[in-house]
Amino acid sequence: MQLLLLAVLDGLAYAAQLFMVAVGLTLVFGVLKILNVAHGSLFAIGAYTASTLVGLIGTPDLSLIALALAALAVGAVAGPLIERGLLARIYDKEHVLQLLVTFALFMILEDVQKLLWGVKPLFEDAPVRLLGPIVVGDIYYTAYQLVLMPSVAAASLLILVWFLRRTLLGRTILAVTHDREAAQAIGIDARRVYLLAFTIGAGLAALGGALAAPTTSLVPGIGVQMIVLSFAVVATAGLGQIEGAAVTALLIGLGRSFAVYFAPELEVVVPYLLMVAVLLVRPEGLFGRSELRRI
Amino acid sequence: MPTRLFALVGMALLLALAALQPWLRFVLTLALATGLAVLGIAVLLRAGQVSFGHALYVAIGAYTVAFARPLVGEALALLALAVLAASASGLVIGLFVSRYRDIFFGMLNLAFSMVLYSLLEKLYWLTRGTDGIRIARPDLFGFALSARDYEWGLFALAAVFALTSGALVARYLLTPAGQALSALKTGETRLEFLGISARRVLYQAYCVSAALAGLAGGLIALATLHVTPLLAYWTHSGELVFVAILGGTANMLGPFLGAIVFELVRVYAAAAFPDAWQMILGLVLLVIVLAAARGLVGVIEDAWMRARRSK
Amino acid sequence: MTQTTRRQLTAFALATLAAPWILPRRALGQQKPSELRIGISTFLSGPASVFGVPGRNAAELLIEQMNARGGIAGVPIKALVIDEAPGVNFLLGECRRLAQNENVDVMLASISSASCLAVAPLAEELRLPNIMWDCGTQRIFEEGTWRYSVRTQANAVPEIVAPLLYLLKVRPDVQTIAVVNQDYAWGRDSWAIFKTALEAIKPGVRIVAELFPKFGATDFSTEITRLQALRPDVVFSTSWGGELDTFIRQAAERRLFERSLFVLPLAESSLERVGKTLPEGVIVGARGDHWFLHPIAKDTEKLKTFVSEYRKRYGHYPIYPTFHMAQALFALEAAYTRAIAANGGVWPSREQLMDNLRGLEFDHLTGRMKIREDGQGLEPMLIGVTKHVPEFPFPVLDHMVLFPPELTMNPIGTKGLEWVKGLTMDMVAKAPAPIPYRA
Amino acid sequence: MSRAILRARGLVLAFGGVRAADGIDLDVLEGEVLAIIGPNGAGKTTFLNMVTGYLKPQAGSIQFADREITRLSPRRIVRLGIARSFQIPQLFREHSVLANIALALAAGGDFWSPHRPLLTTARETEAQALLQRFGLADLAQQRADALDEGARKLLDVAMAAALAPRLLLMDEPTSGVATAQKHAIMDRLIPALRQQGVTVVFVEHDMEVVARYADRVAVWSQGKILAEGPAGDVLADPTVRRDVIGLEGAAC
Repeated sequence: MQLLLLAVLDGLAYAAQLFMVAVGLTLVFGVLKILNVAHGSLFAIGAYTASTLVGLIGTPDLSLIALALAALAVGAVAGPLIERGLLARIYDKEHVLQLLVTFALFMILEDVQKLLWGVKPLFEDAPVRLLGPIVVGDIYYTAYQLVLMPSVAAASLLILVWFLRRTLLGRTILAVTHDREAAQAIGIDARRVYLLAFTIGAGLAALGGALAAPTTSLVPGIGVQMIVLSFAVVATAGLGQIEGAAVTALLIGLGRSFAVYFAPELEVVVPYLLMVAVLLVRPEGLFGRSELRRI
Repeated sequence: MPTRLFALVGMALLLALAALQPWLRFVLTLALATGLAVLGIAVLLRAGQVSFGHALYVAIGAYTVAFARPLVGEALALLALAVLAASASGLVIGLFVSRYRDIFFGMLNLAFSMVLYSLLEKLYWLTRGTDGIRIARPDLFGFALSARDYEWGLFALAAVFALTSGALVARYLLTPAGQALSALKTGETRLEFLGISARRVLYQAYCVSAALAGLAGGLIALATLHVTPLLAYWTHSGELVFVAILGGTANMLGPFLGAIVFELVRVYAAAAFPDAWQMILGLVLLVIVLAAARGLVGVIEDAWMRARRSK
Repeated sequence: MTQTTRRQLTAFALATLAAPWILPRRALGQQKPSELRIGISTFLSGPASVFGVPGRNAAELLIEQMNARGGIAGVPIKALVIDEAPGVNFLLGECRRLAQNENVDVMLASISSASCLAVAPLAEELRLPNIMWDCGTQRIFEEGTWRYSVRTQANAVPEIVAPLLYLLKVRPDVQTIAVVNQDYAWGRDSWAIFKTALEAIKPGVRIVAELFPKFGATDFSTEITRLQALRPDVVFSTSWGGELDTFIRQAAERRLFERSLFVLPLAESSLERVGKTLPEGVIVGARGDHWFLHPIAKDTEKLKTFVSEYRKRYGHYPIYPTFHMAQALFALEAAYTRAIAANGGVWPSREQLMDNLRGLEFDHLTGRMKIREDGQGLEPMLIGVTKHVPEFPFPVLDHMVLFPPELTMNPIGTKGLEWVKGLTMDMVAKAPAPIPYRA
Repeated sequence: MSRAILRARGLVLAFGGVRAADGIDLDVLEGEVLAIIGPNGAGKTTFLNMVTGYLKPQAGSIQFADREITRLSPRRIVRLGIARSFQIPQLFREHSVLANIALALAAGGDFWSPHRPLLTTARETEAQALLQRFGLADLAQQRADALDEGARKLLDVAMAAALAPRLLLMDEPTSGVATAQKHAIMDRLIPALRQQGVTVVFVEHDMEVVARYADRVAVWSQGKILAEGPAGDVLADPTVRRDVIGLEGAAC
């Protein structure tokens, strides 16, 4: 019984982290219809920037703010830069080419990271130490992973859903997600919506990285690990489905931690098996709607 | 553009290169093999479908050679087995993935390749994990060749397979089912209302691509004589798509041209900038996509047309 | 059948056509070259660049120093470094290029065991002397004999047996043990050796958890929760690099070190990075007879200069891959010197070089080691426990034991995994006396 | 009186609260040209979609040439001899006009042949002949995405006709083109199809077009058939004129 509780707690913590990365990717894919392979690089850059900033500030009390600032900065700089500088040039091209542009970007950013931060693992856990441990039964958790990360993830989900459903700006984004041509027909400037959605997506990736930074060593290639998992989340969730991403992240998180407890050999393949199983039953993804094409 | 002439001239050029620079023999053999897998990717791209997991079939082909080598002494037989195993897997997996389109198609392929990758790493007692399996050099054409002759033999084999596969695929693409591939991209509904199963069209192409990737994997295993799970990793699948776009898919030369340029750029970039070769490759890809979306064959085609017009 | 015949013909035609160009460029390099060209393969990208780049740095620094002394027997050294991260296919092409196009005389390959296993046969084919400078798998010299390859450091067997002996010496009453290893060949191999040896020496120790998080994992929370619940006496992990750092940090934050004794055979390479997050009393290894505060070599000019030079240039203390690189280069120098002497002052052929690498005894930064007749290096294993001292912002090693190869390495012709089945408690008793840390 | 080739009985299909088909009974007679008219959202296209198997009715049955086809897949139904065209032409945009027709012709023949190319001489001749009939011969080498809307409409129907169906359903064959062009299109289509001896059902909004080309007319309104009969009679019916055509006029 206690084992079950522990597995759930571990699963939650992991799901929170996965969600933070996948949600941005889902949003970007929903709006721009581009699967951004460089999303993992933005995650990594967010993480590195956060670690550097926490180190620079030096005061542990301010470290949480430093994380948020780093994410904001990376999102605000990299988002528009990439969208305007690169993606805006290829919206009229085939999907394959769009995908490949982000693949190229991913390769470039991998080396940029290495040139900026080197290969030495970077570890800055001031925020984790700041929040201290939490004891469940006789097991020590860190408050950072058990409370802060799931809270931030939940808050991000709620804010995002509120923003998309309740604000005018958010609704324009949703309109473009559902039907780009119809949205443009009623006078929505799709290009601005793209810029906005991509910047939010980049910011979320960076925030995911910034949040993960205090819990893990930053090494070259850290973005690669995150990105394939996020791909699985996007497809399993259903295209552009924010809530779907949350549920999928939760399923993967729980699946993974139960695997570690009861069938360790399966741990790595859990996300993929889950995806195959979901798509077998629901070909449009967990929350995807199978819309009959109008003919 | 006279594709056949270009193919033969290109092959002669490769032969000369391989003769002048012994190390290129191996690199070019790998490039031609990769080109075969990319040819399969190009077939799927006709239907607008991007597989982010075809390294799966490359790895199946390669590991088939590794597993069968203790029992089979002839390289050609090993290749046949590699193609067989990859095709069989394609036949089964294709039944499932041919129902899906676009990102779902891409991601399901990714999922299958990642599952295989994990298995290759996990089933340590069987696969030796990341250490990989060493393959004893087999006979070729029934002869126990010296290392050098074996390299030449494999190079020749890869060249022959490249030429024949290119010709066969070109022919397949001209048949109704082959033509229906790009029809699937532009009008799947229409296809269904003509009484044609779009799924079967894609399934057929998928099996062709799996077989080609298996052949590529077999050749790669025979050339490197060492296989590792990295063959199945998703970045390797991504590379195949990369090469397809680099070379261009309009013409059967594209995949091979792309593969050769990719390998050479990587070699020279890695030699000149060991710390930033990935960035160079990324930049090359960016330039191609932004400036020459039809890939290298597109560039050549344009040049050829211009030359003919100015004549 | 006709198909085959046609292909045969094609192959022969091609081979004949090409013959004039592919004759060996230099049959026997007896003439003293103008420079000694060394190919080095190492990780310059990906997670293993944590080791690869320090290794490359060491090569850069040492070759510069050697060249300042006039190179090897008056021949300056030129290094060509390649990245082994893209995988075996790429590496094999690069090795061919280095050998056939860049005309390197010697290859120093590699970090990954897969790379070493793949390069060794190629070295035979190319007649290219190859020094395996960092890879650990014992399989290389157990499953093949290589004329053109040697290894200038120990292998997985002593690297794992030594920490085990150390553990049983300090905690003979161990009852339960858990493992957290990276899920790839090294993680699996090292655990197999540890487990087999443990069952032989002290049967009845319960293995309560075998956890293999995926290679490159960034989070060990779930594993740590399990370990907290299970409370094993000992937690064993051969993880390295960023993953080991993460594991140590997360375990420390969640007070796992208070519940279990940790045995971390590769943690020497993480000490400076994790700092005093790693508590005292953890058993740490260094994959060999080296550490920048090596108890015997600590005050030698050679080590002191190297450490300070290295630190000045790269900003960190050297870690084991730098020492491994040094061993390879010193071995190469010693072998050339020995071969030239045996050859009456004439520059040796590749085969003579290989002959002189075998059986070679040479000095490196922290001691003296030997290369066995099968090509396997023999070096002692330095194991200690962590201790916090004011002089350094990170833990140092205390109660260091230098396990001699006779105790920890299987003899020629035996397989390590079989050999460890014959280990006994006697081995533990035979361990040399510990050396305390001196400031 | 000729016999019914298609017999629909009691078809019901509702989307949410909207009844797109609310007990449709209709016979299509062999060899006739039947027009379906009615306001937007009356369920006309839904009827075509049910006949071609794209949508399944929740109740009722459809028989084609005395065969039950209600639950069959679109592909099976095509093979039985019902072809259709689309309101928005569904063309293979990257193929030439000729190749579009050739693919349609191949679909009825040796489509899966692994070695025979799509454009054999025989098939090319056949395709050219068909294009001639539909007035597209000059455009044979153009890419489909380079055509103007009128040509697309014609090609769309020609592709359906290439299947040599017994029944051809056309969904608004003249929508989206200028009024002046509507008759030009129909003047091409109807004779070409009559020449082929195919039974035709078409959905249309333009009453002039209906009056000129249809033998019979069925009037749809809110998922029901309001009136059905010879074109002249139905179009003259005052109820129809007020409720349907009047509405049409207001909408235009």
